Amino acid sequence: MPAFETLLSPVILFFVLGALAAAARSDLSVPEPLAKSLSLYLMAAIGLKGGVQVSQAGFTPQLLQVSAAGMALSFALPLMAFALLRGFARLDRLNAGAVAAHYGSVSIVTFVTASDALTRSGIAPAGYMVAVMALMETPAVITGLLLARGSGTLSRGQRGKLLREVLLNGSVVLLLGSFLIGLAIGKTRFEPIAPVFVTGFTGLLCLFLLDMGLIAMRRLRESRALNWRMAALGIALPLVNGAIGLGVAALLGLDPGTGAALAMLAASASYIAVPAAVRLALPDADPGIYLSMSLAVTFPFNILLGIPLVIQLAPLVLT
Amino acid sequence: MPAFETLLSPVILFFVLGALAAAARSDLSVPEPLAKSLSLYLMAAIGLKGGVQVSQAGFTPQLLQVSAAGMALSFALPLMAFALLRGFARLDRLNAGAVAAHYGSVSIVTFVTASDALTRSGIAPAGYMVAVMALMETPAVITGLLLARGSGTLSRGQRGKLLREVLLNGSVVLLLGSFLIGLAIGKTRFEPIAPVFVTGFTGLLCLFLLDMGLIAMRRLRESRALNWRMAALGIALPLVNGAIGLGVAALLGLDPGTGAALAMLAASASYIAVPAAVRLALPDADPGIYLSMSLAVTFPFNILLGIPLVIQLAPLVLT
Amino acid sequence: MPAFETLLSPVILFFVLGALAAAARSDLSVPEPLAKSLSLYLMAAIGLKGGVQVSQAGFTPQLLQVSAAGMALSFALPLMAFALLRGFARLDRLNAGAVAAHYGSVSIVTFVTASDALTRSGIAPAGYMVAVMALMETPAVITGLLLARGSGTLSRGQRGKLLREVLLNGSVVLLLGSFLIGLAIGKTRFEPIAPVFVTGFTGLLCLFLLDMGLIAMRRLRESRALNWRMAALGIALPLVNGAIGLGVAALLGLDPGTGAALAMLAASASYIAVPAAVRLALPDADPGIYLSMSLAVTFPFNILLGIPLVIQLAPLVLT
Amino acid sequence: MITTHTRKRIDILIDAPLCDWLIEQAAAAEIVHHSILPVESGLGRTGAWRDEGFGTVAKRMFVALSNKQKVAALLERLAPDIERYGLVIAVYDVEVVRGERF
Amino acid sequence: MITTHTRKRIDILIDAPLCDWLIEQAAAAEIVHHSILPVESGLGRTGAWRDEGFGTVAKRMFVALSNKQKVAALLERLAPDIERYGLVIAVYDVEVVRGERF
Amino acid sequence: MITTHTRKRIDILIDAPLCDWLIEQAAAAEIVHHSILPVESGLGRTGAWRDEGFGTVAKRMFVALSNKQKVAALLERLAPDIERYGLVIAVYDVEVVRGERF
Ligand SMILES: Nc1ncnc2c1ncn2[C@@H]1O[C@H](COP(=O)(O)O)[C@@H](O)[C@H]1O
Ligand SMILES: Nc1ncnc2c1ncn2[C@@H]1O[C@H](COP(=O)(O)O)[C@@H](O)[C@H]1O
Ligand SMILES: Nc1ncnc2c1ncn2[C@@H]1O[C@H](COP(=O)(O)O)[C@@H](O)[C@H]1O
Ligand code: NA
Ligand code: NA
Ligand code: NA
Repeated sequence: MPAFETLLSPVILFFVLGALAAAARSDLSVPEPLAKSLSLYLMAAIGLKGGVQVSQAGFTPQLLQVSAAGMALSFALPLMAFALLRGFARLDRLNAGAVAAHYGSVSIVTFVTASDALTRSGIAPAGYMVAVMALMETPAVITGLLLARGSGTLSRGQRGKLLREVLLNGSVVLLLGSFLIGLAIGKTRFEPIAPVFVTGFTGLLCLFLLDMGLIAMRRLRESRALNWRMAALGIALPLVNGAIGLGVAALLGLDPGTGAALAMLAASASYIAVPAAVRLALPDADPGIYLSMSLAVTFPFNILLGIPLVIQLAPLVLT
Repeated sequence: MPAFETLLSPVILFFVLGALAAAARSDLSVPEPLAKSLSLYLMAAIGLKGGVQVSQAGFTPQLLQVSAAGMALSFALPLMAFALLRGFARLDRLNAGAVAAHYGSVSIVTFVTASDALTRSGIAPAGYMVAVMALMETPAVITGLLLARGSGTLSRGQRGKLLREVLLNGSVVLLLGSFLIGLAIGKTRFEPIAPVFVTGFTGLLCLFLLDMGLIAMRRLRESRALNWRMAALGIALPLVNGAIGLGVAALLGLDPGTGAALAMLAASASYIAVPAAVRLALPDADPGIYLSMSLAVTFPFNILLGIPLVIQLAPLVLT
Repeated sequence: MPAFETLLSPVILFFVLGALAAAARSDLSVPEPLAKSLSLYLMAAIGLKGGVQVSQAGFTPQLLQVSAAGMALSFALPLMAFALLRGFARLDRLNAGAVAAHYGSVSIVTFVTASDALTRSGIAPAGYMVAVMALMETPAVITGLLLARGSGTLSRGQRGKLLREVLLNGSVVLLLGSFLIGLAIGKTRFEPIAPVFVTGFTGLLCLFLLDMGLIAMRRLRESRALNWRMAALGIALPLVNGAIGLGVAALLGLDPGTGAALAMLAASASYIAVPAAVRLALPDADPGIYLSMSLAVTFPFNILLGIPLVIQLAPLVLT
Repeated sequence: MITTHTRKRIDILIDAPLCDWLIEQAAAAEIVHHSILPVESGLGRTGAWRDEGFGTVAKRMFVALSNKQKVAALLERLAPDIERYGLVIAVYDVEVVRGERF
Repeated sequence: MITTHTRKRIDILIDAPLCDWLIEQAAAAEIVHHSILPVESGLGRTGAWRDEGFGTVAKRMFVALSNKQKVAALLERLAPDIERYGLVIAVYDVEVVRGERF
Repeated sequence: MITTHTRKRIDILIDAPLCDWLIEQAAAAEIVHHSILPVESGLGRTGAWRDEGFGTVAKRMFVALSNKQKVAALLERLAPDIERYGLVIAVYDVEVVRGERF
């Protein structure tokens, strides 16, 4: 029962503990600088590990293929999301575009938790998936913006800022930078820092997910803007996007672990980098909608059900 | 010379370093978010370890007995403390009740330091003592309040808030939650997170006690409200309460380690959870009194003398 | 190629990543409390390690000699720096004195990075060098002040404050305190805390240097006060001071590792403790000058070129 | 020119554990909207404090923009507790945009 | 006695991601100098928020001392965006030293 | 109605390392009670700064409620150092409760 196994992992249980504490209105809380520090740590750690793995496995044409596919997904996934958000959830153009940008992008924590679970299930994803994730983070913002406002409505200054956001966003830089460092140093020189970045990883992830449980549930409790149609899409979109991701993985002939990771990237929605970019570029869109959908609905769904599901399905679909 | 041994442990020496630095008015200081993060970490770590231990040792009737005894102590210890505070320290009813609440409750850091020292002395306490500690944290607040104000003076809203404080206080939730997680995952699934929560424990405790030394000594330096009678009680109360705790442990037939831990819980006084609750429920009580007594007198006394003392006595009393 | 080796270490690469991110104006940033926490951690860790080493190697007359030489360097190095800053960089008396104080003092991070690199190159410095560093931190402030304002211009109150700064500065207290703790506990009692203070060291240093790269490059970008003459001195001074340090090491007959560490202490410039002291004691001096020179020029120079250089030279000069 | 309206700003220094209580009192006086600012340290009649995480009762600064009537109502409500809770209150006139909000 | 001058202080509560935009707007209105204060939590028409690192759009408080004309110019510039950006603005008279600076 | 009194509030932006000095100056002018607020970043004539722990001289905001005379006395005391310490000072009228305290 690998799915059940996943739910009994301490990482998930700390997420549940946080969510229950917030639901019961406990005053438990994680200091904001700790939350930010842990997220920097997680990004550096997975970047490094991915780079070291690629330094051993070598560059393969597959790496380029998957990177291209990932970026294409990030650009394209907002399109269908937009249609569903307009048609089913009845959002206006502006908010639909804003939400779509989040679902085209990725959630780093979802990816990290999925990698951890996949590795424990014996199907570790390829190291280069970290780089793919970094590449998938921001293209969706462009599609989302064009959907929300139509092309040509961006001033030159705004376009510059958007491009900077896409290319130089802190998490993109840290993920790709750590990946390149891992690539450059290789396994031997990684050893002295492995205790912090490998041995400590799962334990620190527990603390981070405790906080994410608190934050996601508080968001859910306070989200006035969320109606059942949006909540339903917050569950449907990861299923649809995840299925598309799995399909692309099958087309590319990926192994189960790597394919499952791509599926989870497609299924996940950003709630850190994209909200900040969208708040700036689409100030009239309602953060209450896009943050609640991605953080309070899709994120817990992926952690609790999406990951076990993909662990079950990937080995069947990808062989 | 186990007592001397205890004082030479790095954990205690960092506490002394912090106290000396503050006494000499050095500008050394620990960022507040680090202090809070370390305290979250310590609670998660001891909760987990306790849970994993119980998952191996199995539930025993003793666990229930000690839990009941612990809660009874938390409810009852404020009574004698109140009498001494009124009679000897000449505090008014209000402040005596407020201080009594602190001495009925527990200090998590004292417990953690004691567990560490007991374990190194070869008499590790039972894992379930973490749960007992969580249960002992808040009942004392109720007794303290009733003593300070008489029953019937609480409005319904206040009673609700108090109950929430008692049951859903952040540290109670985190301690019990981590304990249950440890219980659920057991030893095998604990392994991947053990490097953070076990291997790193004593080292991080050093940093935390450095900060506690700074804070306790600064409190002592700045406490205008403290007179010699209160200071004397700050030393007498842990001795009396610790003796009572040891007596209860003997009645229950506990082993030396577990009994010593119960004694230290009885001897210790809260300076994190209870002050916040009391500030809200007894706004007219003087924080200068209850914080100074528990943090600046009793806490250092327990760390420096109480723990070595109980390590000496417990094996003699409990066999 | 040990020099090239040094540049490929993850520690240095994270520094470069930070610098590049800041140069490209990425919004990557490290929370301020994490930066301060890491610096506390690094000081406690190297203090402990040094103390434990001395507890094994025993006290030697050399320890006292090198301590005296270090303090003498800290007092004396500002003199030549002052002359160069006045003559070549054309700074007024006040700013020249302020900058000189920084170059007589030391950079803890530079020392830590150098120790790490020296140890990996097989020439670990003696443990007591941590104590020497702590002793070198503050004397330079006195010389710098006298140079800037002439003697006799300090009021009694100011002299008291200065002395307190010199003796009780937080980093001096933590370094010497941890050193003494390490000395007291020795190798066996150090074991339980070694996972945090030794095993985790290099990995956490990576995160800290990522932040230092960001901060140094941001400082460089925003430093309006810096002209090419000051920048040139920011490179010349570490070379000159480092050479003097190496000379003193040769006179004292130090081994290559210990001598290299003394040279790096002489070559490095303070950018944490001294700026705060100088801002208070010389309010009319321009922080834009002294912070930019020490942090944005000398620090990166030492990390990227100074350390590899001394690793090459020390074994040739000291045998 | 953009029109502004004269409203009141009320800043209240309060112990962190009492913050929720104050927010309730303000809401009861119809001052629902507010912001809370961190405070680092201070010195008062009860001595010095510094927000170090423990060992002290830390403070926050409650800030609200509202109209005269509501601020007066809040002060009325707080009056019996100002002394015992050690509240430090400052009220002053400010010009606001979108005056109908406040 | 030290001479003081009457100037304006303008405090603007703004979403953290919009801070750079506001700084640009202020600079365009010749209010180049400013300070940014942290804000911990708040409650407005769009609900409650708390700066927990993620999950919310955190706020900052932009504070500038300047003269009447420049503050008016800034308000003029901000006018079209005040509603959509949810800016909470307070302007008030203060006495400053070194009046020529502001 | 609760009675309020008009007092002065003085806000001083100051380099963190100079905070203790300012507190002493204020105490010498009989303004003993005060609060210190954190400041995150800023831009002035000497350039931009951001409190990142190192690499910059961070700022704090000293806030005190007091009466006219004491505030004037403090300004008098600070006068010779305002320029060199780069103090940014704002003084304004506020209504306070418990006026006898200030
Ligand atoms: N006049 C004042 N101006 C600014 N802050 C004050 C003033 N009086 C008190 N405070 C703040 O309120 C806290 C508690 O004051 P007290 O209740 O007098 O001890 C102090 O530590 C300061 O942070
Ligand atoms: N009247 C007010 N006084 C103080 N802060 C306010 C006020 N109105 C709104 N805010 C702050 O601005 C944030 C956003 O407000 P809103 O756009 O109305 O949701 C709130 O969460 C508060 O932090
Ligand atoms: N007019 C102003 N309004 C608000 N803050 C200011 C103003 N001028 C200066 N500051 C603050 O004071 C700091 C130092 O100013 P300066 O000494 O001019 O570089 C700036 O970085 C700002 O944080
Ligand atoms: Na996605
Ligand atoms: Na107790
Ligand atoms: Na030096």
